[in-house]
Amino acid sequence: MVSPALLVAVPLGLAFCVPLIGLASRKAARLVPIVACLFNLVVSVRLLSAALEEPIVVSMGGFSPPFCITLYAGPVGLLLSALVALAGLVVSIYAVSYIDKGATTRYHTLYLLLLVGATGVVLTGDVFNLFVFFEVLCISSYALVAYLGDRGGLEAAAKYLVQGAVGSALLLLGIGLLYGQTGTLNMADIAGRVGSVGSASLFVPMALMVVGLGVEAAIFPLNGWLPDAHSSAPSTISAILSGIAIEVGLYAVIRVVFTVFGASSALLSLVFLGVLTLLVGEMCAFVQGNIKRMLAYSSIGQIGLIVFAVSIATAGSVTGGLFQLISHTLSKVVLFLAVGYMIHRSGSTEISSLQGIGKRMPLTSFAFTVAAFSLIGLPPFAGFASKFLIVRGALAEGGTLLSVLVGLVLVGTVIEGAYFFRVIQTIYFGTGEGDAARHESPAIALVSMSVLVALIIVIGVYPSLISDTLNSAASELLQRGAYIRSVLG
Amino acid sequence: MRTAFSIVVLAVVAVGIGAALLAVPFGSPKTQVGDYYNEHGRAQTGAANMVTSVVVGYRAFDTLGEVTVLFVAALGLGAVLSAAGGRSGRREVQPASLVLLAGSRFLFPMITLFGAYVFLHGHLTPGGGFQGGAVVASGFLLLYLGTRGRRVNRIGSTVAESLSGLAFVVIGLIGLTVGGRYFLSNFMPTGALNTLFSAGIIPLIYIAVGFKVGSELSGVIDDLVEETA
Amino acid sequence: MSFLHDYAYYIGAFGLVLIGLLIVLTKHNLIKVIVGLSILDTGINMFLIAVGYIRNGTAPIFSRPGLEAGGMVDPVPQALVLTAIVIGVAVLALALGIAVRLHREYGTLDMRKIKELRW
Amino acid sequence: MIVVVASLVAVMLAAAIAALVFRDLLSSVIASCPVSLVASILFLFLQAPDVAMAEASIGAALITAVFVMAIRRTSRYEE
Repeated sequence: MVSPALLVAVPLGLAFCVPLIGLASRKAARLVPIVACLFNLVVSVRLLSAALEEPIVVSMGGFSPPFCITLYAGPVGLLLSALVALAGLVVSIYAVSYIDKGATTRYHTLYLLLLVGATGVVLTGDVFNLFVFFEVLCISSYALVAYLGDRGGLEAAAKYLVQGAVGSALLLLGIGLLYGQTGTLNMADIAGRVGSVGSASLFVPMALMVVGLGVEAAIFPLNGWLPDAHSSAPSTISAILSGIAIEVGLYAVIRVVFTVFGASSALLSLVFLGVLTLLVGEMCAFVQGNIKRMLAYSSIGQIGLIVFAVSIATAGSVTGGLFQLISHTLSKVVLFLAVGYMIHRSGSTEISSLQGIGKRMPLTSFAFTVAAFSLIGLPPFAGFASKFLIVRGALAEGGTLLSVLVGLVLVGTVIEGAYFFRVIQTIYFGTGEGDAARHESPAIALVSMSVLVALIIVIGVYPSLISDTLNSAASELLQRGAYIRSVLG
Repeated sequence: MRTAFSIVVLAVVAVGIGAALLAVPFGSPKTQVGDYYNEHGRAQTGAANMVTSVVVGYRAFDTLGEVTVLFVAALGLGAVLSAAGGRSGRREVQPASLVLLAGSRFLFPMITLFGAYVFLHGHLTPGGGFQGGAVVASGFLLLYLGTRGRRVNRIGSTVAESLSGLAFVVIGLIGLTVGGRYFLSNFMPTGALNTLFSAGIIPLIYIAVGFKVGSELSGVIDDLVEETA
Repeated sequence: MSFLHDYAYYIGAFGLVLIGLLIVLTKHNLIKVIVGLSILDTGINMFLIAVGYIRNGTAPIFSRPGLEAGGMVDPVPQALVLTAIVIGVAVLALALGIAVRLHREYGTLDMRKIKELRW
Repeated sequence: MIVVVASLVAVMLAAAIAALVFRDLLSSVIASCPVSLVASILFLFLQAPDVAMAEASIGAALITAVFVMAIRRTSRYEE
């Protein structure tokens, strides 16, 4: 069996090669991310079937577990690394035609390193290693937001960098305090020891780590950077930031809260934060005139929904939350990619300027529509199945409070539907330059989007395809004892 | 408004961190992991410097990630500064005063040599790849001061960056295929303690890290040096 | 005096963290904010090293015979700080690059004046 | 010993406060240089020679140089 370490090592090695390849041929350099993502996708899916039986734990350097860095390739980690590779593959195929100016070799290297960082975060079983890969992820996103070098991109990158750097500093401080109290950095080892430390003195490290990671995960009061960064970056990067980066940040928060600290008392406040994030995100999205900002705020709303679902912490709701995470990634990547060429053709980011684009770009508009329907939660798309699971999981838990919160979540979904239908109406029924000649996105971009559109429909019709994986992923998050045992033996 | 908000945030953070610091007593031994490394590090990695044995032995994967962070930042800096409308063409080479020029030419090889010494002896004495690489980069800084505006050969530095990073990954992958079949495992003989040729792959990795950090930081300096044209 | 004896390093680290945060929160000039970030990083590094210290311990290097493993300070925080310093300088360099470009585009580094993106 | 440590900490904090209050960015950066320098001496006291070396070469020397370069390419005073 292949080692999960290859999921990080091979793309990293390829990323170090890209500048060398770029010296020889700039055209060849842009193919490297495709190769790396394809490799990761195949390996993750193959390992995933083995990990459903038993999580794969590998130690780096051959030392015994609490004393070395371990990679924990369980269902959650491999599912997310497969998702990272899939989204990365689609976006890198799209980028072959889309990214054509500037230092393209540097773009492709940074892009690949962003995916390496994301893969490292989801696989690692060590808190400091989490910090290191988190930094790889964050720093490459700062650089890629500023990649175009325009005023908006630079301003967004500066804000993002300052907020992200403070978040990382707090995260490091939290890790230091945690190390001072438990004397170890291995997640499973910490999880085994926190019980004997006392919850009062663990509160500060946990708060610092959640705040530090929450900046990247865009949980409500910490998401000031997101709309700017996601709307000013090149569309490929917006797709990856919305579809991968914040989800990975969210995964890190969930892993820290659920596995490392096992803090069931903190979950209720996270439920409230989730609903608040959802409502704030959807309401801000509703009033946007700029399509990319609208999608960025919609990502905040979706993150709120996932936080809400996962923090209820029952098997059903966590499964629903993870499902929502996957369907959000699939839809949001398609939305940003479709919008990328729409903006390119219409020459403006305003929603009003997209009038009649459905006639000029029917296939791109179709992809946009499917993804938007899935995000709203209409059957028969993936988003319906995931939102249905969340609502069912939350209501099964019972309680007046949760019912009220579910009502608020549904209100958020209605708002979401309203603004997406407005856009779809503009695209298809707007009375713009309806006579303009058909001018579709390049074929390679359409092919990349169609992969995800097909997946959205297939998963929506047959949710049972991934339900086994989701169920065991949910139980990995909920059962700390099993996690500790599988690492420390 | 903003000031009041900042003071409130700061007060909350101060109380929180202060309380947490009191929970971590200063100066008392508290970790089993650290003691284990001090106890077994010599036998398991062959390095006399325990910090090195942790950085390049037990936690070598972190170091790989960290080298990557530096690589990302140097690349990103280059991408940001060279993006459309960025760099304004070639710089003029303007020699500084004769004293500075002669001094920098005289000192540069010595500083580079010292940097190489620091990263070659990382497993024996304080120092290692990062410190050695930083010393080498400060040699380049001096060279820039001596000849203002001169640029390092970027193709050479790109090749050095890429090859040293690749060497690190390849050393790790060799560990995966031979010996214990673990990524980054120490597959070479560890040799006698406190000799230059000991500790297996640790000096090799530190050489790669030294080259990487040196070329990366020199590239950062080169990107930020003022354009005099 | 014994309080100082126990907590001098912690006071230094704590002070640097607070001053760094104060600069980041209250200053508007981007380069000043970056100076604040570097002070914040130094404070956190100081704290991490202080966590690993053992009273009357020796540096964790077997440079001469007769050193006992038991009396050595914890090498792990030192390894972490080495990593953190390099990550800190990486972020700083990128931040300064963005600052240089921002200044060329806007002619100022005052973040209050750089706001094209509000709504 | 404790007097030395306490006074070094005081110097370090004073330098950091100076970096906070100076309106001239160049002075502010030059003031933050001793923060790293004193921190590196304190690291030596804390039996961390490796970190002291890294902090002195990276934190005190390189970062200051990089800051000065960036300030030369932008503006020197806070508005």
